[in-house]
Amino acid sequence: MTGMQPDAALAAMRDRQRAARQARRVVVTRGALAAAAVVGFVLWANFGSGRPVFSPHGTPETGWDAFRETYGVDTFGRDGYFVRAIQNGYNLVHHTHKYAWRFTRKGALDHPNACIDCHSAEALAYAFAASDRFDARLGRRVSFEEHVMRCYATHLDGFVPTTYDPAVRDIRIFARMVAHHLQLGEGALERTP
Amino acid sequence: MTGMQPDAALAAMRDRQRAARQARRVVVTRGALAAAAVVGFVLWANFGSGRPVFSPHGTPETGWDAFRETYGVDTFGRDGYFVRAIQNGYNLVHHTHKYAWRFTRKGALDHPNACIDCHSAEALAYAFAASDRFDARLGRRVSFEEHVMRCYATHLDGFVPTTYDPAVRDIRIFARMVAHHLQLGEGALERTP
Amino acid sequence: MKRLLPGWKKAVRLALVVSVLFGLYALTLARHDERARIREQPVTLTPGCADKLARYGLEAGPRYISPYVLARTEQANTRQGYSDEDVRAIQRGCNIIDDLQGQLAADPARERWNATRFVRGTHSSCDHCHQGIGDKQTAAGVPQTGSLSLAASWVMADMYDQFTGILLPYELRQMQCYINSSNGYKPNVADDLIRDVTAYSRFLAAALDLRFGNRYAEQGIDEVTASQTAKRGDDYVRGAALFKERCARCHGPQGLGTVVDGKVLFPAVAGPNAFNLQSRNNFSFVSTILPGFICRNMPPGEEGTLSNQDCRDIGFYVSNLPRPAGDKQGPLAALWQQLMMRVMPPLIHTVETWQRPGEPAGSGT
Amino acid sequence: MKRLLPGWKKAVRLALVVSVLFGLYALTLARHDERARIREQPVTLTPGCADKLARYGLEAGPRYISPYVLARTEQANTRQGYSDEDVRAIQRGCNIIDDLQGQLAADPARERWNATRFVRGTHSSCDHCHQGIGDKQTAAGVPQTGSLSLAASWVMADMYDQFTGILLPYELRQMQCYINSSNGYKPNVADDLIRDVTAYSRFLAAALDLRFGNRYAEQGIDEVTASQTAKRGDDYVRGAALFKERCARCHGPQGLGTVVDGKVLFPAVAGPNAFNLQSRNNFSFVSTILPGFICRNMPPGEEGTLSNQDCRDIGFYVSNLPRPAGDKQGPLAALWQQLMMRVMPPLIHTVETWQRPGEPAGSGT
Repeated sequence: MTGMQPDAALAAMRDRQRAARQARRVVVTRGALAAAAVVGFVLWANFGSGRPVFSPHGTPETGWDAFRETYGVDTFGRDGYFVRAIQNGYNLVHHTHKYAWRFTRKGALDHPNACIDCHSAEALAYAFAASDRFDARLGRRVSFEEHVMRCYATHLDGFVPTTYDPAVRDIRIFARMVAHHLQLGEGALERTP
Repeated sequence: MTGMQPDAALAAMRDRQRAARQARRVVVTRGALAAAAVVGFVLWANFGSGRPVFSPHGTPETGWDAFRETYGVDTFGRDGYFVRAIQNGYNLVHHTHKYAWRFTRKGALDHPNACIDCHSAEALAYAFAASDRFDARLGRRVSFEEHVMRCYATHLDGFVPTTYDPAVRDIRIFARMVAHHLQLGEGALERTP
Repeated sequence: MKRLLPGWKKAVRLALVVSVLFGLYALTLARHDERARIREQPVTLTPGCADKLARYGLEAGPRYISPYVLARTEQANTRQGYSDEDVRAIQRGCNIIDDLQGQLAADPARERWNATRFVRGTHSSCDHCHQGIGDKQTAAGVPQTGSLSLAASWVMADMYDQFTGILLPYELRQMQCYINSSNGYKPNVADDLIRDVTAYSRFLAAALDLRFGNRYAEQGIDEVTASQTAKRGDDYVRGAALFKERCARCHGPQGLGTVVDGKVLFPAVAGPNAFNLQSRNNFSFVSTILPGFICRNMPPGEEGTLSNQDCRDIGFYVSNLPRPAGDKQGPLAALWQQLMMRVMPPLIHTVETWQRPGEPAGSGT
Repeated sequence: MKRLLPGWKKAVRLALVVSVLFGLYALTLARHDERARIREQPVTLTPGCADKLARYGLEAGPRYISPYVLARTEQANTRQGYSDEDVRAIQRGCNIIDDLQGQLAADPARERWNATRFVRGTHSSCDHCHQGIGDKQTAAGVPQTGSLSLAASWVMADMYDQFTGILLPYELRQMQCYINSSNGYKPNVADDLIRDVTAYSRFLAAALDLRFGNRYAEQGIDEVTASQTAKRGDDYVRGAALFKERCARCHGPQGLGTVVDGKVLFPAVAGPNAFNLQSRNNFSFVSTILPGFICRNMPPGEEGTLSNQDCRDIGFYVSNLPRPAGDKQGPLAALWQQLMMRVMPPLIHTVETWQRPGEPAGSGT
């Protein structure tokens, strides 16, 4: 340092200052870009994407309106959280590979690839009414939610959602609604009128 | 200072320290005494005094129980804010010099010295029902409360309470209760059955 | 110099102070006289009040007999009459209830005792909650249950109020309306604004023959609890859909009310002109009050068409719309509510216009 | 030295860590096995549960026919039966509802899944609010309206809950009871404590033949609003007098409950053992819930003897007694409530003893 000439020292200082300014500019620009990206994504997700995962509204799949009418879903209101959950349950049951793709390895071309291929809506309702029983094969009491979780893992070749996951909850709520429509009570037997 | 001898300076310093200690002791003692006096007064007022002004309960004067029964005060509950106000109103109307001594110069020996000497309970109720009218003599509309305030100032030789004062409010509530008992409506005439 | 000037200066200063004080006193006297003159002037009634007071036979005279009671009971109920002064007070009170802010008056400030001083928004009028000018009746002419009747409220005044912790006189109850439901400031208890409304309420009680201390069904609100529904949960998503369907037509798609030519046709239920967060309308989670009001009084002309669950859903949704903070909630809450009230409506409007360009994005203001 | 010791030390350290982890794993396995053993052990029923489950004919078998339904409708309603394991779960659930803290159990911790971990006070038991072991009936054997029936609640679970903002499953609703009504902590959703109560509630729904998604009058609380009274104001002075007269006999003069020989005969409604400020029982100003509970369920054996106004007065008074702060109210509120709970009761006791030395100043604890 002490050996440097005054001019060289000055130039070095200027270089350092310029470098610092440039570094600051880069940091600020990156920050602004990142913030803009986040805000842009949020705006796109909420307003522009139209993707069901970003929307509070259920996607009306084929047959939903007929189902809604047949099973009297509107007794729970035309819209609202419960009905939206039923609709998502309907979608999950009928198009499992599409709405619960995270938990199933079956795709559009595999078969069976949806709950409805094995269980009718009524069967799910009866299963719900008689759930929470001891399963001798497993050696423990199994809830409806656990049955659903096991289905994802076995028949759908997939992964296990948690008991809180909408992919489980909304099938329960779907079954509950059908059970209400059939006026089932606890432990109802499928052959009982 | 510089002319003083070391011993004298030391003694003066000790004197000053002693005086400061003493002054501090006096301040602390006075503070403690004042605090004790406040706490003592609060405890005495709440628990030891038995004086009605420190008690939420009305003082049962002679005739209150009979009045209470006759006029069906208990339809408003056996106790409670409204009934306590009625009781205070009863006391004010029957023993004005005692319960509203701040607003009347009439004492126990003067006569008349209470509202009831001029107005019956019924008369107060009718006055309440027909209050808020134009008074040609005063050239303005006069409320029941203002009538009461004027009574304090004129017939009771006293002073004017504010419209918010319990000495006014509880006479209104008393009149309201009697009006309820008589099932009066707005503007009821005293001779009307 | 040093001795003379201060004396001269002192005198000027004193004269100035005296003249300012005198000026204030003169102003007070002038205002006082103006009030006295207004009290003596004939009252221009609003159309609603002209109709109502004529129906109830309000006239100066030594005796008052209510035509309403006469028609219903076939008995003449003779009451103490009203002087000209009393009649004008009742008329002014009726005008205040019908049109608090004087939007129907030629000289709003004079004819309504300058009532806008006590109100923050431009929408509030007593009649919005106390419908039928404080005396709502069914088509059959029976007082409407849960319609916040002023007459029934007057005969039950002075009861203990747990919100304020006092025996609440009718006059102080009116003040609360100004503070919370009108999001404003309280008039003095002896202000003509308060006293005229009391006079009108008392007249209504005479006209309807209500008795002191009796409970009438038209008093207050007929509350609607969750246990009066099918217990399917109060849901503001359902409430929002119902609001769009049944309420938005009048109150606007975002509850901001409808104003035409400076006249409030339908009041705001959200935003800067609405009742505030501390209004009794707005205990958002456990409110039984707003649902009760909606069930009995909304939509006008179609009362009773909403189910209890509908009313609770709509009430829950409306309680969640942005509105002014209450007086006791502090500056942070006030700031946040202001932000929400200013930012959300235009944002929602933009998004709705964008998403559904075909539909009209909202009538009203 | 420097090279040898570290290696030796490292090995010791590693062994220590491994053995601690292994120990924890072994402990977990032991606990797990213990739970499995408990599940297989026969259940000692409380007297109440023995009676109730016998009445409802709970037995292991391929089919279940409810004697209750059979007696009422004269139709055998055949349902899927229960295995031995299911029967024990239902029995344990019943015990939990009747006696959460195991005060009637030989080994409280084991027999109640260590439930006291989730509760702060020593009083709480589900049965205090969910009377009749979650299935209260009138003398005629009809479910009591507004009695917080567990069975009716189970068939209406999963509805939208505005307090939490979610579709509330039955299991999470139970957690709320532990947090607020029991002023405690929440068990895991899959804990036996929760699952056994669900099993018992489901069994009750089968025994009473309730159908999914239907609203039954015994569900929840039959709320009492101000508009269901004569509107004379909710008054805690009247409430205090009524409490002394009708409630203090069991709940104690200051609502601290009655405990005899370590057994809670009547629970605290105030003080450290009571529900907390965030319980749904305690929305103090606008509560319709606590009055509704009182009107339908109190005093036991004399239900329905209190008027709506009485219930509101008592509810308002009880809500104003000191009790623990809720989880979300922060340390200052908690400190203040603790101070009030510790200081006020002895002070009031002293004053009352001093002022009325003749009277017994209070039974209970």
